[in-house]
Amino acid sequence: MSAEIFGSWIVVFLTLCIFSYLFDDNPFYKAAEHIFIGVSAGYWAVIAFWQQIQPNLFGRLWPKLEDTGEVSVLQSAWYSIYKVLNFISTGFGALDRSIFPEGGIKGYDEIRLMYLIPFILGIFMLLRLVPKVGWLARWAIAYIVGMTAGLRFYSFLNSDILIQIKASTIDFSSDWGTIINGLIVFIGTLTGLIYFFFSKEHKGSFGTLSKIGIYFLMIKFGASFGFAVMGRISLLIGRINQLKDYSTAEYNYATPTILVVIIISLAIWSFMDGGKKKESAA
Amino acid sequence: MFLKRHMPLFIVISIGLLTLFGHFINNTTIQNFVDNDATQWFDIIASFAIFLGALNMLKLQMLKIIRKQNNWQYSTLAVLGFVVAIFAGFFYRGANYIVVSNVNEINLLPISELLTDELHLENQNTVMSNISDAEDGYEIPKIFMTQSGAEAFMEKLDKFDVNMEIKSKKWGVHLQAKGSLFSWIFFNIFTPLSSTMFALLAFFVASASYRAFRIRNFEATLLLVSGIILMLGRVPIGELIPWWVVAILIVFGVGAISAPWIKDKKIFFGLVVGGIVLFLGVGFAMGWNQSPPQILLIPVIQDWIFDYPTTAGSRALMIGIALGIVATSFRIIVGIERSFLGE
Amino acid sequence: METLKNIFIKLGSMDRRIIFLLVGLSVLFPLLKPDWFTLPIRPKQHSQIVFDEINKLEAGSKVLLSFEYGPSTKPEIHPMTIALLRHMFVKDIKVYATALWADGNFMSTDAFDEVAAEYNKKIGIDYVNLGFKPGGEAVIKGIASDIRTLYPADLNGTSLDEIPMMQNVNNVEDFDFVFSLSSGTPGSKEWVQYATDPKGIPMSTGCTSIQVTDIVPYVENGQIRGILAGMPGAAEYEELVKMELKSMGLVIKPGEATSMMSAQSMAHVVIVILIIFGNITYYLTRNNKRKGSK
Amino acid sequence: MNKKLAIAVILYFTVVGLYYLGDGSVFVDHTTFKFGVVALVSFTLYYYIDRARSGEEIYLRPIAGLKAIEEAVGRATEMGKSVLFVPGISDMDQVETVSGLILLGHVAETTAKYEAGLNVPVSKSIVMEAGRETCRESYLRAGRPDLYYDDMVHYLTDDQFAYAAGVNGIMVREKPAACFYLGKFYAESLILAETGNSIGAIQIAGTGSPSQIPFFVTACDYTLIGEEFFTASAYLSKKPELLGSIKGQDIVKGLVMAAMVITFIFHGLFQFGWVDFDIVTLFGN
Repeated sequence: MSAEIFGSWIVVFLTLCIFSYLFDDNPFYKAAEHIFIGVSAGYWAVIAFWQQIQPNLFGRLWPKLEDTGEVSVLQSAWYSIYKVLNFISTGFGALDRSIFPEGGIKGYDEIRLMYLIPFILGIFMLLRLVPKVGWLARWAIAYIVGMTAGLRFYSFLNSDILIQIKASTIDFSSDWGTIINGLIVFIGTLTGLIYFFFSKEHKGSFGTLSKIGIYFLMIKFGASFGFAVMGRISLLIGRINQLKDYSTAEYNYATPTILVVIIISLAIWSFMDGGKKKESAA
Repeated sequence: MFLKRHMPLFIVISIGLLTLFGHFINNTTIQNFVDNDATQWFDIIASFAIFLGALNMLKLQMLKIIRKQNNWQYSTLAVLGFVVAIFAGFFYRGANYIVVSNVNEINLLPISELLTDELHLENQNTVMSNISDAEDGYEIPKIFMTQSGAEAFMEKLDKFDVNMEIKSKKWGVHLQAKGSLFSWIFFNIFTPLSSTMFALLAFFVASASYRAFRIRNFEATLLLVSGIILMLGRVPIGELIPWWVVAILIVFGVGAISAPWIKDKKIFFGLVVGGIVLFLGVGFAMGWNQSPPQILLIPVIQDWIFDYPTTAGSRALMIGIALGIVATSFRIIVGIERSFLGE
Repeated sequence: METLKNIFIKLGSMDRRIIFLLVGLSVLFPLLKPDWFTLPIRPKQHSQIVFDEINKLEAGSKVLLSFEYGPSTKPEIHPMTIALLRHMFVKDIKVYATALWADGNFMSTDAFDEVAAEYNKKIGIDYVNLGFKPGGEAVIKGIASDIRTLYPADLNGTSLDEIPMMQNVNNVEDFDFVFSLSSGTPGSKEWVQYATDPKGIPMSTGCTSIQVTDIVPYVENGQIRGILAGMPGAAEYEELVKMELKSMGLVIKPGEATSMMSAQSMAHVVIVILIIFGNITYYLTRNNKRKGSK
Repeated sequence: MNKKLAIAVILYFTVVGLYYLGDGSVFVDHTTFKFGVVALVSFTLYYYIDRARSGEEIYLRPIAGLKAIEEAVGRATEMGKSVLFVPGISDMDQVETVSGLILLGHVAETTAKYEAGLNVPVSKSIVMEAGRETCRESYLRAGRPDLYYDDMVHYLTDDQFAYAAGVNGIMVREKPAACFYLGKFYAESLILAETGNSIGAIQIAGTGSPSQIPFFVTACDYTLIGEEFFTASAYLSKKPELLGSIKGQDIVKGLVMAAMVITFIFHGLFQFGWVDFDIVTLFGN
């Protein structure tokens, strides 16, 4: 179980490194920050490849088809590209098969040549590294922005406007309290929207209404803030709880040991560094 | 020139129109494209692009090291971290497992006992039934990062005279197999770093609220009051706040709102104190200590704020944002907003 | 009086590191000495609605449980998952798990490992874990229209046709209830928009505190039935499940969220006191300099 | 002017009428209402864009945060410090990010004019590419292509909190005098805003993420709230067609409010049994 204990020491060390930022920017935080950037960039690159490109792109272009006995010429020609790709990916036969398993990638049951388009656009993106044809990346960006605009136009109009208009009704068969509260929501929503009018001066009664709208927005912001406090504190509790778990003999007293080491080093560091610059963070 | 300048705009407009009106056209291919493929294509393009970004990051960190800029030592850690993650993702799976087959009936119990003990499993009976049910060998539920680790474990089972084989999780699956090198990095480096960064927010949220929650004007007061009531009303301690504290706070609140209209300070203080005395007097006389009215309970007030004014504010904000998004999308689709294409 | 005022003003300009320290201690103490601070937990209306919705499901009902959180928000959501699973397993409800976030897989396997053994529930018969599929909204749409093309097999690679409890389960309409354990996008909002609202399936959500005000319009409309809000919501649900089990003669160990409520309460109180304190110093210094502090 | 309006109205009803004929065959069943709404919004926006193009003056109320952009860049120049621009952690599939990049164009033009340094760390590669296109163009437009270099827009990492940690590091060590947070933000918003506050930078934020606005409001000097953020680029560009679209947006907002009131009243009447038609059924799901 040494991997686990080693792991727990790393966890505690990195956790405390990040917490040390609360004191000031310091070598521990800098180290943790850089490790974090490096590891996470690699992490997401790996995930992007194995969870998107391999299954969803290659898996659709060259799926493992059910063996029907007959294979058309076109199909075998298409799969010979697959074999070439495999040959390249294995370092020209030097490494084990990894990205392209024998016969195709499991998951989908038909070849979808339409996915050649994102494949090509993805490669255009990478062509940015070649100065002469780097402009091709614009095509990919253009696709993405166009898609975003079209999809969001419809989905926001539908779910965040139409459905909310529909929700502005009140059930008049309920008790007075509910009806009054419903009216408050109705008026609050309308006045809140008035605040967002841009092409009209907020003066007179229009200004008063927009003021009331701001009040509703402020209550919402306050509530969000309160909830945020709640959530962040919960997460802190979670972290401290893990540190507490790792402070037992089972983990060779990881937390107290590392805590003391970091505090002492920080004290020495700030003592040595303190002479150099007097302007500490305000 | 056409391909460089006009083609992108053409793509934006045509894809924009297609994804917008595709919702309405009665054609499965188009519907499928709008519902699924369009975003999947984006995911694929974005996945290719990640490598572009990673190279840029590496380049800048390397330059820092080569030029010995400030803090260059730390940049080596970034490069190293990146290399290790890539290594675990593409070159070294570290996801070995052992398959046991040909288990004799007599050995079933001792083997499952040993496995339950060694691997801290919950239920010995499930292990036993799993071993006897397995048709092409039982997969021991543990991932070994190294080949030698697996071999060492096999030695423990040697005495039972069973067939054992070391296998490796498939490429791609190894990322999620708990115990592989990649998942070790995820749990022991990535997770503590990101959840601690997240937890730092607890401190920042405290210092931000200390600094910013000031009664500067009426708006700020509303922000503060609704924030505080939420904070107190959501947790168990909110139940313990007695009604008279709330009553006094309400009087203060009314006082704060009416302060601008009452010029004379003496009258103002008189009114506030009088209000408090009146409120408390009525309260004690009515026996509110036993059953205070709902409106003086923090959790009830909190629920009301959360259910009604907050909903109103959220809805107005939501509709406003949606309108902004719709209008921006429209400007993009008709091609009058295009600076991101470098025009 | 003047000295008191000066003390306040001096303290008012305190280094933010002192605030950090106070907040840290307010969390640390109750965790180290839990016996010193015990508080009663009283469930709020929205938690009660969630509980009632689950409680009124009959034995054998099918519930889709979607995991949309990872290790970074585990403290808030995971206790809900555990309490929910306990509740559903005790009531013999069949649980179908999916994940919209990649890390959700770790969370779901953790939760099932812990709770299934307690109630002697078997994979494939009482619960199934379909695992993560990338695609966000597209996955929700896929579950809404056809699960089998999206998920040929479950997380362990068992084909869906071989799983007894997957019989006659083809899309979201075959479920009696959907529960989203959500910590961001894609999450509860997408479930409402793309699956439960169009198909008319009841759903509830347990989400991180920060999301609550964004989701509350849907809750008010009845598109989502009740909401478990953050760690306190989890604690309330734990309490409700504990009472329910007690009435059935079962005893469970106290939930994780419940044990942390005192730390949570302390921290909130400390922050509120800080805010009040800040306002006193603000009031005192306001007359001195009209600029106001930044 | 009224002739144009009349043409637009006739055209609108023709289009929707044609659609109604195709409802269920060429078009998806029972979608005429939704199509009508999409078309109405589009026509309204286009009508006002067109009016603005033909030279109509449009009043826009001032937004404090926008005026402050130039001021902040100016201050950074005076202090000899750089300007930090954070376009959020989302990719280009969010309209917020696109809006943020359009604003980056304006900020970059200002930094080019003032010769202030600009630092744009991003967390998505596509945003990096689009950001570079935007900045290059802005520096060209400001007549200072010599000051532009690709790595002013640089990638850190895709991960939310690693990115936040990295930007934090940049802030603490380089101490920019002005920080802009314009885009889609999640939990990292407060990490950035608090750190920015602690180094004493002028901070201007804008986002469409409802749950993050309160943090920006409390920790930043200026915040563009919700819809304000999306209109900011049009404000700054001063191009008539973009300004016209804001006017159109306001009219759509008015229509939304009117629709709310009508729905409210008619649904009430329906409940009391005074009207047979339940208006809510129109909206479908």
